[in-house]
Amino acid sequence: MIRILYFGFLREALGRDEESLDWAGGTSEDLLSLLRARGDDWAAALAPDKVFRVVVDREIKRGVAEIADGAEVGILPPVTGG
Amino acid sequence: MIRILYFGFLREALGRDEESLDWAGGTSEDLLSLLRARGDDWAAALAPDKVFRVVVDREIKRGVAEIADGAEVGILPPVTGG
Amino acid sequence: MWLDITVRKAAFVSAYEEERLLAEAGDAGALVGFQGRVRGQDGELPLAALHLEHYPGVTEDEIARIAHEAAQRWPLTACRVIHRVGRLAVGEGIVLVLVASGHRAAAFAAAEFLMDYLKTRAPFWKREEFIDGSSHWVEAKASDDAAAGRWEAQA
Amino acid sequence: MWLDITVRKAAFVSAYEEERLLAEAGDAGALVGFQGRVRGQDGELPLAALHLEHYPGVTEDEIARIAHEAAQRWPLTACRVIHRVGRLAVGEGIVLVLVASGHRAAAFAAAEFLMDYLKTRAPFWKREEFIDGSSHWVEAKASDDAAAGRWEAQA
Repeated sequence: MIRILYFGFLREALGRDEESLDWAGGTSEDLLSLLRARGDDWAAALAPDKVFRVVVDREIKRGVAEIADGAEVGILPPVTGG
Repeated sequence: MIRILYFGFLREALGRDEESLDWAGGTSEDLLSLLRARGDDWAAALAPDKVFRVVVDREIKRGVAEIADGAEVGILPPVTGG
Repeated sequence: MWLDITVRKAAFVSAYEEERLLAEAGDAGALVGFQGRVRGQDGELPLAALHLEHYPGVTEDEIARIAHEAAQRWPLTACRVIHRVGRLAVGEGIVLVLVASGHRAAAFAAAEFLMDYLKTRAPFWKREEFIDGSSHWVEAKASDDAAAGRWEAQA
Repeated sequence: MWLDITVRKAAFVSAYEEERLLAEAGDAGALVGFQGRVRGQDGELPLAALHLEHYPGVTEDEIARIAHEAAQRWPLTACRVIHRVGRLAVGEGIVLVLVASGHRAAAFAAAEFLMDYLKTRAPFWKREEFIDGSSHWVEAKASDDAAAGRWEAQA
């Protein structure tokens, strides 16, 4: 089981702040593919140019990251500053 | 008659803040030559690299400036900021 | 380097932060401060407020990482960053950056470096609320990416 | 652009000046402030104080000329300069520059431009008083001339 957090416009586009998900292990790309396969809305909201970074256990990852069972995964849309 | 004001190290090197001087007309270079001719101390203190700018009637001059009778002339050593 | 980073809803009082910083800044000759405020006429429609959100914990860590990077590039003695989140009405302060250093060039460069990063890389998301009641999420600006890119080119 | 320039002996209170400036700055999104302070260990001997003098009237006019030049280069909405003279002990503020603009890059550039000029071209002369009681007039620094020269190369 992993916990996924959504930020910015993703919260509205996906209709949720967070969710829990059964997880057999894999990478951040595996997770994004799995989520995009939920339907056109998900594929559009999580298109590659809409995902800036993935955060695993509070650490911002550059590129593809391993996600262990039990992890907290934040999905960050492009940041827009203050 | 013109009034001459000295600033920074010039006040100490020349032993005065200001003075009045009879003036028949001429340029800032004429005035500096006249002052330098007062002696070695004056020539050293007012050497070309020790005079940053001449101010005539409160206007900073770049290069040689005309000095009319009755003018206030400030002689500025190189500035050293705040 | 003394460093303090806060992300919060509450407003900041720059005079208070400046006093705290100067008490920690040692023999610093230069203090540079930046304050960002919500503008009413930044875009096409008159703005009523900004809504900012962040990733609690992660955002503070990112800002600290950036501040330590600044301290490696320039000899800083103290640095204070406050970034606000939540609903911020037009005219309110959004961000305060204070940097103390021995010399002015280092203090200016570090403050601008921090601001470029805060505007382009730190995990903040911004929704604009207009005076007609409508609102939308701001999209990332290419010009801000270019500003932050300057620093990478120099690294 | 709202502009206010003061050369005086009295200390400045940056919070007060900031409030005044913001009241005049309109819809400015960016405020950059610089404060210079007397350093105790800037040179080889520990310093007790600086003694600054200026050319009353002429110095203020020069600073105003420079501020108007900054306003031609960058879209500024307000600018405040206070430069102190007289005996300034270690730790005391020497100069305060506040610049408000719509965007941060303009505010940073203008504040740095003003400081480079104040340090290199404005009619101020500085005598250093050391803790052993000795004192001497500071000579012009080449590095400050180079800093101000940057701006002329861009003009």
